[in-house]
Amino acid sequence: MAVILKNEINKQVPLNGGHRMCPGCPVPVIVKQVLMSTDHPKIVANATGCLEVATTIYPYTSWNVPWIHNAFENAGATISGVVAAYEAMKRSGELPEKNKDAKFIAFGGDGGTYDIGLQSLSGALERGHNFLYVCYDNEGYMNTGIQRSSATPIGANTTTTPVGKKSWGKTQPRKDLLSIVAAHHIPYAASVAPHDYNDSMAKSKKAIEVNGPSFLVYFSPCIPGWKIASDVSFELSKIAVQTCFWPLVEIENGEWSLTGDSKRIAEGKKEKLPIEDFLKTQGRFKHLFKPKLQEDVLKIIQNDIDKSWNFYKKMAGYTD
Amino acid sequence: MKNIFEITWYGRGGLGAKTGAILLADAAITANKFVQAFPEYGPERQGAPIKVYNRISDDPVRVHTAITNPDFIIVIDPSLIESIDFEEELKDGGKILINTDKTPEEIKTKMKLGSKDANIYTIDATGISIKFLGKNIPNIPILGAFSDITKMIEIGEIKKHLHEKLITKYGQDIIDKNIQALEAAYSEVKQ
Amino acid sequence: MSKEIKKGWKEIPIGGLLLDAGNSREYETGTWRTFKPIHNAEKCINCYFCWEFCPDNSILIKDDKVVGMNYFQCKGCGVCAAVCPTKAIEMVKEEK
Amino acid sequence: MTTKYEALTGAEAAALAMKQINPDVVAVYPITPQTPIVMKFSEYVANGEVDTEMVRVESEHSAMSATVGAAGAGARAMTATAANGLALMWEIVYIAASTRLPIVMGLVNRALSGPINIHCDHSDSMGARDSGWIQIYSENAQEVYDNYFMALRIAEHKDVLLPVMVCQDGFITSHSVENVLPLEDAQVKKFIGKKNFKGLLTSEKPYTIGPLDLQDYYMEHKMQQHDAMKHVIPVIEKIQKEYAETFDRKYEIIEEYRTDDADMVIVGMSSVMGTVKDVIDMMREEGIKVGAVKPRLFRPFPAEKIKNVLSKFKAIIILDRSDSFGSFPPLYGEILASFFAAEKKPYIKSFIHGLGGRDTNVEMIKEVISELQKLRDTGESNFTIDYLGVR
Repeated sequence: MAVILKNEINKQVPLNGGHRMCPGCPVPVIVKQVLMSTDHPKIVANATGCLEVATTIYPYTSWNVPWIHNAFENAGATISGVVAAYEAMKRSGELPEKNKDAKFIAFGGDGGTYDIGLQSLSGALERGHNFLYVCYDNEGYMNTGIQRSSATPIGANTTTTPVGKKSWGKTQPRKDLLSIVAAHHIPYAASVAPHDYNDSMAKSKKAIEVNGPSFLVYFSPCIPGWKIASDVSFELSKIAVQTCFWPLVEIENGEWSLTGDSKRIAEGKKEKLPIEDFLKTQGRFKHLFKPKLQEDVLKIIQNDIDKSWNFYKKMAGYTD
Repeated sequence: MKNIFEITWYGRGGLGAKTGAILLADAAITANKFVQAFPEYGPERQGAPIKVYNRISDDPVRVHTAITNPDFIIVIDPSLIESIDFEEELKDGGKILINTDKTPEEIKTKMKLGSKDANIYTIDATGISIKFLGKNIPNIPILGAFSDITKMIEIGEIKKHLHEKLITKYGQDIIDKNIQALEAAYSEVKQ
Repeated sequence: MSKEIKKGWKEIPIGGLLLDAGNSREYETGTWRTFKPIHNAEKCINCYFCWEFCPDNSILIKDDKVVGMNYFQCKGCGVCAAVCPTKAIEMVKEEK
Repeated sequence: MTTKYEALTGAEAAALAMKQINPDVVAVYPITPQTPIVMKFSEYVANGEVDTEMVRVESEHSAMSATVGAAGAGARAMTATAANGLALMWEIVYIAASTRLPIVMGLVNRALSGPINIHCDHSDSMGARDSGWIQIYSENAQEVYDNYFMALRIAEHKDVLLPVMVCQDGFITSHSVENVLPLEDAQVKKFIGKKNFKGLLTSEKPYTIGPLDLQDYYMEHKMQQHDAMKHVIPVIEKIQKEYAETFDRKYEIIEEYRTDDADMVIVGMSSVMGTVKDVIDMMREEGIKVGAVKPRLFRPFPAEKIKNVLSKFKAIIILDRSDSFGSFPPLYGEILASFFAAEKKPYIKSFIHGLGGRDTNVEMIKEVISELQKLRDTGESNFTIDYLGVR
């Protein structure tokens, strides 16, 4: 299903300009892709983080949809309460007609999702509320000044895993949140990269419209956190997929598949690029290349990427 | 507070003392009394010795303390007899009701009574329960015996209460059996 | 930056509630810019990639045609120029 | 009105009140000694006796978070907790108040670890006294029951819109069967009425709830909370009056017991005050002119009222069921502060009692009264703080 942008441009966007996100930050684009993927009325809950902070600095809000922020670690629980309220008010006949068809979407960064908010997310998924949780994964606690999270990739320089005489950055690989979420056996989960808006919006639409909890994890470059130029996020998004750093995965009712370039790579229709092509683009990995090439570390990272790529290929049925 | 009748139940966790105290409180309310029923809580699990308390009065009960000198002690599990300090616990002139097939005379020798002036009663609540209900639920016979001994709550009130409490959940047959057990106990108390 | 008259506690809704959806449209972020995108209508094929990927909702469209940028809010990130397949957007140094 | 007493524990009374309120959403996590509320309410849900959407969350943090989400969406939302559960939801307790959501929460008072202890004291709710919640303390199961309905009306009052904690003593009240006179469902429905607060996430225009509020507006929002608390006491008085007129059950913000001719009083909250009343009756028979004063409301603190009530006496002893290590115990401290500007001040002394469920018995209250007599006659122990019944 291709998205025809001409049909989108005259619709109201969910998030206005005038927010205080960094120039070039892809998160507002992610919000747009998710919320514009379907015409249902939408209610949004937002975990504390860049998106929440920068879009609602009192007395301004960028949001054109009903929106609630509660705290950092509880977007899953907060949206659970909202969904429950709607269910109850639907039954009591109190809910305005226009809200009857509403869909519920929670946004959180990787801090609020992989780490401090994982319990709340898991609880909400297990309880089966009808909502979509979107994690914009910028691979670190960027809102508080670029500290490592469990989503930070191995080798990255962060303020709590700084590169030093005895350190080459974070030494642990990323947590596989998608698999953790998939283990809840929810009807729909997927990983998404925002450069491929056709894939992103198709997945968003499915996720929002499916009956039951659903989940998207979005590749989301951070301009200051990754030490990149403000105009490269979407190009990086493409490279992340092509190096298999960010496989595009879809899990529908327990059936795993690959989509977009990931599918093409798995099927041998497209070349899998070496991880250096991804790492070289970002200041957070600069120490792996300068002052001297750290081949041993690069090897560790490539091995890690291959391991995870092989896992997803296997889950999607390409290998045994 | 002078007019509050205080009861301590001795039983084992999960084996009916708490339910017994609540039933007694329920029945007392049916008889227009003011009540309390509360267990002494600890982390114990099923089988551990526990104490449960009742207060019964004609006036509202306001006091919120543990009961240390009850007017009446109910021992629902006779295996606890030797571990209870009746001399320390019981109010002078107080009464003790024990679930046992023995007579008060027979059981008295095992009890730590010291010089305490106590009236001891026994009832084979377990036997009655098994006979009428087919299982060991000694609470109902204990209530019958309590009614007989204290005359605080008429047996008719207890019957009325049992009927109200059980009718929707269990039906007439179960109620009849419980009432038979209650009546049997009322006439089989040994002193 | 625009000077706003700040309201007192009796004049604002309780609980931090914001009633005016999307009112950040009134907040100027154009002052953040060091580079400025210039749209060239002649090169533009109206693919709307710039619209899709602009994080600040600053691509102006009229009658289904890209007509320029909302410089009141454009932060000058350059994404529009980067994603433009026909190089119809050029980033030039902001002069103020 | 029914005139038939039922034998209910404080927890069952709370659950029954919740059932009759029939809230839209209850999000709750079990913790001793609050569990019987959750279990009983779950039964009501299972039997279709309520229309409530019950969310069985995975922690207290999520309980309060979901309750905030639900109330924000426009639901009548309730929860219940105790001690460590309240501590875990702490952050969101503040958010509920500052977002001005009229949530009613049952709090079964229990000692806050450590060492871990499951029994009653007020360290949990007292820790939350500055969270912006209204706090009502209940002496017995009947008060618990009645307080729920009044709490709902107070929380949802247009001049208030603040969450309310209905506190009862863990085990002592929550697990003790007492006589409770329930109201008919229809009476409750009529008294609580339809909710009159807006559904913020179902509104005509999309609202933003919970924005980032920085140096330029944060104090204005705090001032609003500060001001809302000032409306609470008159609102409670009005609602208590209506409750008395409707159901013939009279409650006061500050309850006085045998104070008419007393020259000294014991001041305390919750279940211990029942015991205190009984002991006062005993002492009265010996001609000792002692009375009792029981604040039912701790937040907002009824300072002016308490000063007016207590300035009649020569000596007062405050019973606190929690400590404020390194400072004045909460109730004592508030009362001291209330008297700062008073011309006439009684002798005053503090006892901390009943921590971790330690039984505050008749003998201890007699000891307090004997201390009270000494205080009245000599003033020697004025401004001292002691533990009652500690070895």
